[in-house]
Amino acid sequence: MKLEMLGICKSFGPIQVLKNMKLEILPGEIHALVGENGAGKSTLMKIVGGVIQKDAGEIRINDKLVEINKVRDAERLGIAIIHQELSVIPDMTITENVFLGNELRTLWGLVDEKTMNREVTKVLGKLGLDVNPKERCKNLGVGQLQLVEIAKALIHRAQLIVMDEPTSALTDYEIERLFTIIRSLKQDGVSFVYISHRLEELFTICDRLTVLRDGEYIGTSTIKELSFNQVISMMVGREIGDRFPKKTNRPGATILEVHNLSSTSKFHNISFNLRRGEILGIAGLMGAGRTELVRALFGAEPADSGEIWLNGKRVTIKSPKDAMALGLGFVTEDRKTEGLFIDFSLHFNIIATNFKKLSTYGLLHQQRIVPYVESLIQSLRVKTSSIYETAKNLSGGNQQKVVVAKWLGRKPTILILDEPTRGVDVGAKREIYEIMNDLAHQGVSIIMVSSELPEIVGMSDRVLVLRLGHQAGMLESDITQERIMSLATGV
Amino acid sequence: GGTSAPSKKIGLAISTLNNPFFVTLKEGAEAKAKELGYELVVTDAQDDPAKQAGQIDDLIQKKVSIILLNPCNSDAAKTMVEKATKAKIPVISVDRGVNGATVLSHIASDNVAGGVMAGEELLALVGEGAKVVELQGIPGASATVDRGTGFHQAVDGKLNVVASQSADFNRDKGFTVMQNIIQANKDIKGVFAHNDEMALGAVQALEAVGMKTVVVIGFDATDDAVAAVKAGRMKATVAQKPALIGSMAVDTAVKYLKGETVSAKIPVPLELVK
Amino acid sequence: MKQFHFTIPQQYSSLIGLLLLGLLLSILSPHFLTISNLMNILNQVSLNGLVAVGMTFVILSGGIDLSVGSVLALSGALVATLLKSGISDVVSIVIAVILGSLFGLLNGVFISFFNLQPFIVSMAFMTMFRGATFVFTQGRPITGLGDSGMFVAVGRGEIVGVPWSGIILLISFIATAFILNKTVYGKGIYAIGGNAEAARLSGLPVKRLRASVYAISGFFAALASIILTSRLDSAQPLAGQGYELDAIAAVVLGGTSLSGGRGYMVGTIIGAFIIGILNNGLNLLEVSSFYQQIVKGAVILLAVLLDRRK
Amino acid sequence: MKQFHFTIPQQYSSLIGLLLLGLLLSILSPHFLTISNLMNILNQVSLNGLVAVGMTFVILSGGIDLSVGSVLALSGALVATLLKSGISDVVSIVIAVILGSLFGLLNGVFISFFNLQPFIVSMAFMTMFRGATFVFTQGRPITGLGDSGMFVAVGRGEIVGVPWSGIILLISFIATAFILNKTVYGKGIYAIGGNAEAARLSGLPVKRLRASVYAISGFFAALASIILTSRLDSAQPLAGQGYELDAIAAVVLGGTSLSGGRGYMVGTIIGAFIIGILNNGLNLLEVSSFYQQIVKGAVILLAVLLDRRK
Ligand SMILES: Nc1ncnc2c1ncn2[C@@H]1O[C@H](COP(=O)(O)OP(=O)(O)OP(=O)(O)O)[C@@H](O)[C@H]1O
Ligand SMILES: Nc1ncnc2c1ncn2[C@@H]1O[C@H](COP(=O)(O)OP(=O)(O)OP(=O)(O)O)[C@@H](O)[C@H]1O
Ligand SMILES: [Mg+2]
Ligand SMILES: [Mg+2]
Repeated sequence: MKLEMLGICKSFGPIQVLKNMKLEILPGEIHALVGENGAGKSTLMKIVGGVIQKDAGEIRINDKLVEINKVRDAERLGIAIIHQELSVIPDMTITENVFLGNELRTLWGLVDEKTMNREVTKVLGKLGLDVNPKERCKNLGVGQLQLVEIAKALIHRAQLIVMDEPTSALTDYEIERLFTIIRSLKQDGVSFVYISHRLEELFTICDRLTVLRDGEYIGTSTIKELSFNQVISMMVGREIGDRFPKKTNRPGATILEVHNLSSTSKFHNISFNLRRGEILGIAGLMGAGRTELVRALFGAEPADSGEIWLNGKRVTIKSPKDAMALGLGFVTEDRKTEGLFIDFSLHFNIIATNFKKLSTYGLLHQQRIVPYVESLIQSLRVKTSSIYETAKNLSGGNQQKVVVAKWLGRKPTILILDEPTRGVDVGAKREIYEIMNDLAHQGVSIIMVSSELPEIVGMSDRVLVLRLGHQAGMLESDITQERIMSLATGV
Repeated sequence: GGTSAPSKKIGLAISTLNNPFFVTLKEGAEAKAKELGYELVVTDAQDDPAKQAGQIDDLIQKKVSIILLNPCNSDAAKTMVEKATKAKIPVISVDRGVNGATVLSHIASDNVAGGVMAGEELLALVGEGAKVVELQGIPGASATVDRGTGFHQAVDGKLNVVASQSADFNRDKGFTVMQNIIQANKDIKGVFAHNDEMALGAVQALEAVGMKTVVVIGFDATDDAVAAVKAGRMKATVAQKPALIGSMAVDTAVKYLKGETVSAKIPVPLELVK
Repeated sequence: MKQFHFTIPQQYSSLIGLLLLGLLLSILSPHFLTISNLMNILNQVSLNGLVAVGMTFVILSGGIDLSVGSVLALSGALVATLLKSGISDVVSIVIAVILGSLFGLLNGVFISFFNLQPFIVSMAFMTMFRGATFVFTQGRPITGLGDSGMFVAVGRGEIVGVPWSGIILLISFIATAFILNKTVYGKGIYAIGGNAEAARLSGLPVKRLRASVYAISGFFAALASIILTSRLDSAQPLAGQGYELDAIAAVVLGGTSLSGGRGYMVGTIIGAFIIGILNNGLNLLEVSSFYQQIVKGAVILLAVLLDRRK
Repeated sequence: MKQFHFTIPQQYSSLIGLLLLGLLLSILSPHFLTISNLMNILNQVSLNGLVAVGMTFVILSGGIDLSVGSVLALSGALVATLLKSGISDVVSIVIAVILGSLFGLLNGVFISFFNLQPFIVSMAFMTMFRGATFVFTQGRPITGLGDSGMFVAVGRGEIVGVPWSGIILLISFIATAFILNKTVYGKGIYAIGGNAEAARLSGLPVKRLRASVYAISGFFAALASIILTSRLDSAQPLAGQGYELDAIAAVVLGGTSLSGGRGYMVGTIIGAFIIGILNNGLNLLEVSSFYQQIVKGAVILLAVLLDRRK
């Protein structure tokens, strides 16, 4: 399918998000759409998908002018979208979610569960997800949900598939399978718009690329003609230097020891230690139990057995409150459901972890709060019109920064980060890395779970690798993607 | 159960025990039953005829020997009586009649007549042409309809009823509604409330603004109201003698069970407490 | 097939509550476990059961409908008036049920298309429909509805000892359970209750779906009104007061979540029977009516405690 | 400072509704806009207003409390009994208010620590507390409470023409608005209503916060019961029936969302006045009680329509 968008404008209230934007997608092409957080990529794609309406401009499909006013219109035109924010229905099964709104029916007009389950099993198999299609989505991890969303787009046999950050919670293994599928669909003439902040991916899979900055069209080019750094400078309008800043931290004495921590069916006998000022990476394939492990450390879910020692003393952590009292902080994997009060202001979100320090006798200090919030917002360069903006209205990457900000303000001695740069653009990623390095330099210990191997390799002092809930190994030096992958997959 | 001697159980299906009037009626019946050595099974329909229909079914299941029915609604009770009769259980209607079906006996004092009595008393006390207020019960409830009908029979064309508003048989609402009516009608001479609860609420509201000369007449002669009449805060209340109704109902039932004949209609005299 | 494998364990707990209650009453009262009393219970449950069946759709969609009792009263007054005016019973019933659905739909239109909170909209309509019933009936019951066969049967008739009203309940239950599980429409209701935004992104007609459940709720309230009007052989202006709470209680006792998207019709029927058996049992056991409320509240609390799951 | 800048426009719309209603009534009735009637309204609003203040905490936290009316009745019966037994008025009031808060807390404990649905738990307690009141009072009003100064003043006294009850309402309103906006506790309530999981992961004591709002709601229900008992000089077993709906309506009319996390105390007070003025106006205009309900429902619907925002 050929798609052209011309002169697209869109404002939210007084803020113009898209300014005379254009985009051209050729049949059977995989087209990358890149830009900083908040540049307007998702907004542009929501217009294609009929989720929101453009203020001005035109859309042509196969050289014919079309109007897309609602989601159904887009579907009828053969467009499917994988949205950046997960949008599954937690209480429904995978099959029900995948076929929602397009259920297969029997001759009697009834929902044909059997055939649907079979179809879904097939698609999930191709994507490398081995779960029962009758499983309810609330029981899946973020990575698995992302695969469900992908399955949803694939099942429609669409002619244009928009993937808005499809891989932000996936590991290389699933990504490779996804790319295989994309390539084979491409052979059949299906076009793709591919949005990702993992720039390596673009060079692997995409044919051409369009860059967008502050809602404006910057340029389109064949990807082979560009270098990594050229793409970055088109995006951010300046050079940003190395992807990973120089590390200056010097790990000190051991501060945290974990002995044989176990949680039935999630992880087993995990033991490691963490030193002062150290960045410990935790790697593994999707569903390896990384998230569950760090949640247990933070008291978000109880572990069944094992010991945690802090500064040479045995501690029990039964709740996040306990963990926080011991100086821990935790940036959760899923910002929308666990990290943010999505309907509240940035202001509220950022102070929510730190009420004690910002109050006396339970009374909040308004004068102290505003500078506190503003300094955090500035130091993380969150793009927002005001500190009273609703979190929901921020772009994904900026939301992620808000979650980091709410923990940084507490000045934790141990900071746990679960996929800290999910959906964050290259520039902002570097900023987050710099903050991590600064913190480590100041003696804060960091545990970072990440599915992005370059990030693990580039940032960690040591790497703990999990496989199927077991400790596959601890890499102390000579950390490479290959060594991590071989531990993670067991081959 | 089975075929042994007829049980000494009497069913009493009350319309609502959320009203002290029926609580007193029930207590009168209970005292009498105890005295005569019978067991009384009481149900409370909370003014919902559908619920009462179910409770009658439950009483039939329990094989009570006779049912004293105080219907939530005279019309809705017809099918219940038919069902009990089919199960060979006689029904005596208490306080409210049953329309469209024959009962063994009807024991009551007449709400319409009570309304007339209150209306005539009010007319006598405030004089023809005076402005008065009517505080109505829950819209659609049978006591509201009947007492209102009687009252209007007595006063229409003779008194100037400046406001007829509902206060749901409730003291709290009687107070507020009266308060609001006073705002627009400072020159009223009398109030008739469809029950004593509302009358007492109205008395509170009137006293609060110093309108102590307004004549208030209630209905039911509850303990509170009788005390208020004695203290001069209310002028009168229509006494239906609920305890007497209850005890006469049980008495009649026992007579019938012992094989005596009972008359089809046993009026309980009304009395104006003033 | 396999799906039942998944749904039954979730219903298990409320079913256990029901069976425990039944067992207890069988021991405590010799009158409880008799065919005639069971039919009696079936007959009594039918009203709340029908209203709760409609309410289940509303609650699954993430809404609530407080207007059911008033819709019931107004439809009852209408069917009574139609019958009295000499229109045939079948036609009267059909008209009343259609009008009842339309009354329900009014809620739906305001809730869905003007995007208002279901609680307050249905509360406003509860008040308005009750007022309309008063005006329409002049506050008096409508009686003398005649003896036309179909109408009498609905509320008072039996087939081989089973009350018609119970049969209507069972048919309604099977039909709606089927709709919720096996049709696209049913999936749509679960979807909008589970995550309305996700449903919209999947292209479902969210607004229309949301409005429709209130029409269904109105439909079942009107159906109940026919049974009630027939059973009492009169239409009462105060009919159905408080029915919304009983219906919601039945739905919730059945394990359906008031936040929408989660629950089953089976549960609702179990819930309605828990409430019905409880009322019946308290009467059979001759619990004094002041204490009945305490016991009733405690049993409901116990039932949800039993049904508790993470 | 800046924060108020943001909150006022959101309240704007319900305030407009209130003003429109006031304007309309001023035109329609010469008795409406008089000092004595305004004080009268203040006096009448105080009961629903107080209950609604407590309900606002519950609803902001994402819950609902149907038991308030029964808590009110039970606390009223208690204070009356204490007074009759010769205990001093201040002590009686304090004990009744503490007990009322504990009754409320019972809801909270089951909802929070056993993780049950607020609707059904508070409905069970509504039934139980009402039953307890009936048992306690034997279904009869408790009267003859004597003339002890403080107790009489609460419901019947005035200060320079302003009823004490109104003053209590205004103090409660200011104090709670302050708590919600300016204290850690208040922010915690918003947080658990907005996203309980995020609140837990931010280290807030979610369970304790959730339980506490029901104690607050019980506290205000008990406070209202003191005023009511004093005003009627008697405690009624049926007191407070249906108050939960009026209180919820006030909160929702004030723009607070029933799904929690979004709303303001100012709105609740505006909502309570809309309802109070409406009742007052309908009486002043002598609208027939059949039509009153239609008008009342329509005005509530209109008010939420006015208040609608995307
Ligand atoms: N509903 C909304 N209301 C107000 N502003 C909005 C809304 N949705 C998006 N925005 C703003 O529009 C801008 C573009 O957002 P968009 O989500 O399209 O960015 P993006 O390019 O997808 O960023 P990211 O890489 O972080 O996903 C952002 O500044 C965002 O704050
Ligand atoms: N709420 C849940 N209920 C049941 N199983 C769960 C739940 N959450 C996660 N799991 C399962 O536990 C296992 C470990 O999941 P976890 O989220 O810890 O993995 P991970 O390594 O962090 O991977 P990712 O977050 O990328 O999915 C997975 O198999 C996942 O499906
Ligand atoms: Mg985006
Ligand atoms: Mg994870």
